[in-house]
Amino acid sequence: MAEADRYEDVVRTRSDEKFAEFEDTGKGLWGRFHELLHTTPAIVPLIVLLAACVVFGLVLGSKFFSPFALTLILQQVQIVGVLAAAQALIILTAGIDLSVGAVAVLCSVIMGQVTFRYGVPAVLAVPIGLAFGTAIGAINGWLVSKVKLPPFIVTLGMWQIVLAVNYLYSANETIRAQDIEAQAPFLQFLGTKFNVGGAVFTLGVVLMLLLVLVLAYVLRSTAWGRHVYAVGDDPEAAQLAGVDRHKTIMSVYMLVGFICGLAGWVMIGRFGSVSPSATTGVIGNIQAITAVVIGGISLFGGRGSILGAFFGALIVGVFELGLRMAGADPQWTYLLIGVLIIAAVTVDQWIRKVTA
Amino acid sequence: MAEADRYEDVVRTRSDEKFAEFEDTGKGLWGRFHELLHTTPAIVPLIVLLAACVVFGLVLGSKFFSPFALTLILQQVQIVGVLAAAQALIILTAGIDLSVGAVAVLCSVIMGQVTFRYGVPAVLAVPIGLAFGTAIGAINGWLVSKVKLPPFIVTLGMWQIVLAVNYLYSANETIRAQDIEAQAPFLQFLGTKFNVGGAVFTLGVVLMLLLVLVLAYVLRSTAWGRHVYAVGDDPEAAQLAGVDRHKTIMSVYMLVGFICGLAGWVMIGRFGSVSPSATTGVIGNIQAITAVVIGGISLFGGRGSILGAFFGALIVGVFELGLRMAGADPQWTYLLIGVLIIAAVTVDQWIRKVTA
Amino acid sequence: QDGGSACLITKTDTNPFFVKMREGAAAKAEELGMTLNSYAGKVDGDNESQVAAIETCIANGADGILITASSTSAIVPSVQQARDAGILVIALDTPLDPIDAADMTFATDNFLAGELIGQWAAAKLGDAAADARVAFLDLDVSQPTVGVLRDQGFMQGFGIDLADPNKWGDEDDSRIVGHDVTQGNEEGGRKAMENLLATDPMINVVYTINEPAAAGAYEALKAIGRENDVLIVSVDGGCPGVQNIADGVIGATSQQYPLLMASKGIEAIAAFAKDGSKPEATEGKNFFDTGVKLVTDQPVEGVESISVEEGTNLCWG
Amino acid sequence: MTSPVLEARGLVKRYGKVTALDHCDFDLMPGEILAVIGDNGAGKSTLIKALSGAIQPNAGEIFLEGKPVSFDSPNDARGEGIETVYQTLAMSPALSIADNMFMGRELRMPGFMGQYFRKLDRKRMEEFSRQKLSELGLMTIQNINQPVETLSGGQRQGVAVARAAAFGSRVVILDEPTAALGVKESRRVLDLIQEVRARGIPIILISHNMPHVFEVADRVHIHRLGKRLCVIDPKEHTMSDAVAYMTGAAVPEGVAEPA
Amino acid sequence: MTSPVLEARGLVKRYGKVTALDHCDFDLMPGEILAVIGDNGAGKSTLIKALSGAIQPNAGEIFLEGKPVSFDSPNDARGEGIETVYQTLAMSPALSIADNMFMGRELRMPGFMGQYFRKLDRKRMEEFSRQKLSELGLMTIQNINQPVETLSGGQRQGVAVARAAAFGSRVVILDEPTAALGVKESRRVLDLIQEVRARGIPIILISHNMPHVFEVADRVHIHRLGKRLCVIDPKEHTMSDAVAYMTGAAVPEGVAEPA
Ligand SMILES: Nc1ncnc2c1ncn2[C@@H]1O[C@H](COP(=O)(O)OP(=O)(O)OP(=O)(O)O)[C@@H](O)[C@H]1O
Ligand SMILES: Nc1ncnc2c1ncn2[C@@H]1O[C@H](COP(=O)(O)OP(=O)(O)OP(=O)(O)O)[C@@H](O)[C@H]1O
Ligand SMILES: O[C@@H]1[C@@H](O)[C@H](O)OC[C@H]1O
Ligand SMILES: [Mg+2]
Ligand SMILES: [Mg+2]
Repeated sequence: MAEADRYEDVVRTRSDEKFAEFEDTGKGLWGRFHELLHTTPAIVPLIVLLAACVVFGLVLGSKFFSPFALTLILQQVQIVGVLAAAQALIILTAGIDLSVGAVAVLCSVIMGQVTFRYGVPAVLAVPIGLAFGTAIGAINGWLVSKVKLPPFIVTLGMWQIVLAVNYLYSANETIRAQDIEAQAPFLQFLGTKFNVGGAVFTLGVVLMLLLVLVLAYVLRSTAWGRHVYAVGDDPEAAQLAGVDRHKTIMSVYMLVGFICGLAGWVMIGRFGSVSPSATTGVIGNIQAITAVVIGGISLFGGRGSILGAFFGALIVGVFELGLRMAGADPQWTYLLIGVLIIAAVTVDQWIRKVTA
Repeated sequence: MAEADRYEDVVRTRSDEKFAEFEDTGKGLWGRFHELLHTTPAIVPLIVLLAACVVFGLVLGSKFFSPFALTLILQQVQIVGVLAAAQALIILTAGIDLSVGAVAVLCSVIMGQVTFRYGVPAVLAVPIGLAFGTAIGAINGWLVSKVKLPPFIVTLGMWQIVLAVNYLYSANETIRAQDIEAQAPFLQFLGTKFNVGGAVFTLGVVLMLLLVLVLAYVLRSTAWGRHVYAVGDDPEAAQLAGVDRHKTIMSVYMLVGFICGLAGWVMIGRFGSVSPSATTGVIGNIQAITAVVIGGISLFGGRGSILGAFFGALIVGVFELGLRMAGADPQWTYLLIGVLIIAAVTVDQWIRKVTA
Repeated sequence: QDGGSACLITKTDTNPFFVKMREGAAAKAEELGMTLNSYAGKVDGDNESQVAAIETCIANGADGILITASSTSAIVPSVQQARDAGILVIALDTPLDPIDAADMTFATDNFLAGELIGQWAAAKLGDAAADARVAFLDLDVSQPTVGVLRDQGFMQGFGIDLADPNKWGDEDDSRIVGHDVTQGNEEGGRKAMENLLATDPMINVVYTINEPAAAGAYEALKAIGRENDVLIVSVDGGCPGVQNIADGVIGATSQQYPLLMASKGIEAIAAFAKDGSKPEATEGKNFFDTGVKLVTDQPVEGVESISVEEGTNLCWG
Repeated sequence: MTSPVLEARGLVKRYGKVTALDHCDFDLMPGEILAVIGDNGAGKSTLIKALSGAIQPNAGEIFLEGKPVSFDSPNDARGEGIETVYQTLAMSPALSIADNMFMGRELRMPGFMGQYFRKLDRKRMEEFSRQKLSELGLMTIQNINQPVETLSGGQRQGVAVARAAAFGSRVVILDEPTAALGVKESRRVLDLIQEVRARGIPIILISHNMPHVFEVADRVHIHRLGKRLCVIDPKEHTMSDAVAYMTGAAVPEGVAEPA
Repeated sequence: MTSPVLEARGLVKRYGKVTALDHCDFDLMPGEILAVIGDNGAGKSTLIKALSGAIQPNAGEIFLEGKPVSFDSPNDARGEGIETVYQTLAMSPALSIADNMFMGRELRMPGFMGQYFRKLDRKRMEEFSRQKLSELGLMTIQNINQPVETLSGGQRQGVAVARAAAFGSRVVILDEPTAALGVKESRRVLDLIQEVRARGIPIILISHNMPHVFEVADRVHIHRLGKRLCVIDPKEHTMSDAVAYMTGAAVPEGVAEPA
């Protein structure tokens, strides 16, 4: 033992150091693919999605690969796609929102009733609906952030409240598509169709795509996005590190409420009518969560990308349409979708494992 | 600076040390209450439950405190209570089980069909149903533990699969109570009633109470119980510390499948008939999760007690019956239950805060 | 197969009613050499899944669609889209709003179904109907149309003022103990009955949305020993339901004929695929009425009914 | 005598049965390096958490440059220029090193993209982070975009220390900043501490490493059983004295400021 | 020369782009205290994780008393009597100290209750835990039923070390066991290490504390850039030598065993 040895002095003189460099194995295509996977995790659900398309294409032939069928998928997932984007935001903060579907339905009802019951012009009714959505989001956010209630409970309660309000307020009355078309076509604006080389798109689909891209950018490339991840990852640590947890959570829930409002507007565009008993109110939450989880976002928060959630929604959409087109009977369709959900995520896990 | 100072020697001679003792403030009743809260966290939902009873008692008078009403609550929560116990186990491991309700319904259908379609005696049909439940649990557990899929996805898929199988297998046919009573009364065994001073209990209720007590004991006082908590708390750490994560998770999911089978048996006792379209198949999962979360178990695993989950189920039961007795119409009841769920957890949070 | 292709879209497929409907359609399609694809909503009132199903049928190039609409008006634009694509659309069981949104309707009148059991219950009670205590076991808080039609039909038949006929729960007749929802199964039926009994143990008439709910209600009554002094009425006329009349569980039920609707529908599509001909409505009605009959073993004066034996011969489940 | 930058009187913090701070006083003088030493569980971390807004004490007062303050969150304290490295490091495991370094004070792109699209300037943030880490001698970090959870224990601590030193403007608090660091990296942190002091910023240093404490500290606050036992001048006391006081083997007499 | 208790040849572990172990060799001799030193991020923790089954290396072999072994989980290694304190401590935060100490090897009540109802013997477990902690000088722990998450950093580490020392039967591995410990507590851990060795159990000690390493180690494994650079005899080399080798300031010549 040499206690008086001034061993620390050895490191006093800084030698010219380099960052450690190790032998770089596994380059080439495979290596590049690895790297892509690590920088862009949404690639995994994308692969699953493409694989699903290929399989259904082989089974169903040209019927499935027709522009009609392919754009049909987009139209069929537009509502779930928008809700999944909203849900993804909440889940990234380690929350969960059971009220998304119900809020969307209520917002569509508000847009409709405000126009038809109170005679407000539709161009005003839409922002009013969106404002309502945002306000509900704010209440959820406040209960989660300030009162510190578990998001599951807050949004479970809100789900029931919103659904009940929705039925009570609308008196269960559907506003018919014909009436909307005649008197307030702006409510159906997002249903506007246009053609791109035989494929039919609606503005609702465009809105969904834009929304996903914008959110992907914001989450990746702005400070707010980083804070969302940090808060979801480890709220304590984020707070200690200087993130305003409350502000971040409030903004997420409010934005989500707003997006749900958009989803309500998309619903009017898609169905033409305004119906308080739309199923989205009841199962929209599970559908959105499913898309998010298939898309590789962790329910424990802080990990995953919104593009993944979008691909997740598409995966389910492709399965559903494909099985329906193949003529599977409904219960068999549910059964197979159950199997496929598990299979999709198994493949996802497997890809991640072999490329770890 | 005194580097040669052999300062560490100071501590070489061990002085006679005592555990640090600080001034012990806050004794008395309040202090004792604090301590109770910390050692028995289930006390908080219990307080909420009692408060709810008192409020409804005041509003509804003797009608609510009649033996009929009070035992009715137990009978109405028996299925959710059993499922909540199962769900609590899974959630303690940081999982979630969306398939509990569907598995319960399928098990009841299996018990019924095995008896009526294949002529197996009912005393054998029940164990067969329980075995099926356990097997489904084993599949869930295996997918979670070995394939490392998120429990949410595994059980979401399983939920759909089990529900579909349930409809396909039973061809949606109900086995009527009258037929069961005549030909296989053992299936209805848990519906057996007995009187204790005016209050009517069923064996199903007794089973639920026993189950909760046994699980509470096992979780608290056996090594397996500690492992369940450890795995839910931090699976990495638990594994590093020597817990067999796989064995623990498998055993939990299998036990849960078994308990779901019991819930199926309880259902036959309660409804007399065997019906594949029982609502429990669709919303049993959310009901059970709600009870668990209201009961103070963290969805992130490792924290909370099973007694809490039981009180959570009772809280919802009391609200539902109380509101219906007070004459609220179904839509308003639905809305108010949403409000009350949030309120119950707010009170819970508040009690925890003032007694922290 | 060259007999053309058809789609059957039901409200759900967890209800024996629709299972039978599908069996009827499948048998007929088989007989006529047609391809049949079946679709269903996920829960009662599920319009979205039905829209997606219609879109799929269009993509698949079906000749005709049979649909029991979950939302009679919300589905109309999609139906229009299908008809624009040259597909024959027939509404089964539930007329669309407006009824001519479909090429033809093969239906039961759900309001009438309710009215029959209402009349029966009133007649059965006689003078006691004036101070009856009535419980309503409905389908769901979202009040899907079938549920509203049957509930309001019952009130009409029983002599209760409907207030708004498009919803239940807004009536102020003091004989109404309350409404509760059942999801149309035994589980919901039992709980709803218990809840209403806790409000008023003297209930003596129970309207139920369908027979499983009725069976659940019966269990609740049995638990407190009142199964013999309460009248339960229901709708559907499935075989277990009819058997329950024989067993004294249900007093009377309105029977519908889903197999008939389905097979008629398939025949119509086959004809349309062959030569473009469309089906005709029943004389004097704007739809093809497949009929509703009251089944009971306690017939009453002034309300036409058939016996349990006849009901059993015609039943579908 | 000048007045303290940061001062606390009678802080109390209870956790259920446990009293972590028991009427504790504290003073940090301008421009000094104040070491805080004490047994495990003496309450050092609790003390600095109270000072930096991470916890709210049950009783007692805190003064910043003489004015009473009450921080509701670490953000409040940070707003006043108090930068802290917590013992638990406070990092977001799934985020990258650069993300963590700039958490809450991200750099935006210059010009249009930054102003209107609020785009982060990743390149600048990465360069800055890499530079700060090299200054600490953390040369084994191969990828600045690695998530923090994949760093070794010492690398992680290095990131936290680099962050605090780079951004602290009024007070820098370091809770055992070298615990997981290697010989070289620890040395660099000590240098860094002295550089920060040279910028005129006072530092609170919690450490169990006596030679380091006695090398850099101007004063040593000895914490025992939840309170300040005494403050000693490292030039007038030996390490043995300090250790004896803090472990209770000896009782300080005539110390600079009795508690 | 006797043969090693635990031996590794050519271990490789890659994490995506990062190579944490780069054909690393390792030898632990019977009854010795082997110190492993190296820069932050050199790969020390990865090495011992591979040895204890916590990770599976991409390549290379491990031998226990000459027989090739492959541990799929830490439990496998533990089954062979290899007890490890990981740098991250591996505790269940919400569980109590006693629960954590006995995790995976709980004591059951004697007699009927234990045999048929598998009831835990809490009292015995608590007493044992309390005793082990006092032996380490962790006297500030007021409540043995405190959840581990409420312990101070050092207290937590103390619990982990006490656990490993109490239960290790063939090899005890300690990854920076004194990093968060106070002067007194560190001292006790060093004593404890020597007591364990006296029981004939060899120990792997990772530490950045050179005086401690040179005080207790029989041999010093110097780790650099993912591999073993050399093994030195602390009696024949100074701390300065060791630090120079491990930081790359000097290259070892004629060392005991070149890598
Ligand atoms: N959240 C908490 N709940 C309960 N007790 C706590 C909590 N945090 C700290 N304590 C207790 O407070 C006391 C002081 O802890 P603190 O972390 O301040 O010690 P420390 O001096 O920083 O120790 P170390 O040198 O080991 O880091 C300890 O006994 C600890 O067990
Ligand atoms: N899970 C992981 N994913 C990616 N990289 C990792 C992972 N774990 C460790 N590394 C990297 O491997 C290298 C070696 O890490 P290791 O933890 O073994 O270092 P160490 O020698 O123990 O350092 P310290 O003294 O700081 O604890 C580091 O560069 C680290 O960033
Ligand atoms: O008859 C059917 C009924 O049983 C169900 O509940 O809803 C749809 C109906 O048409
Ligand atoms: Mg500390
Ligand atoms: Mg390490």
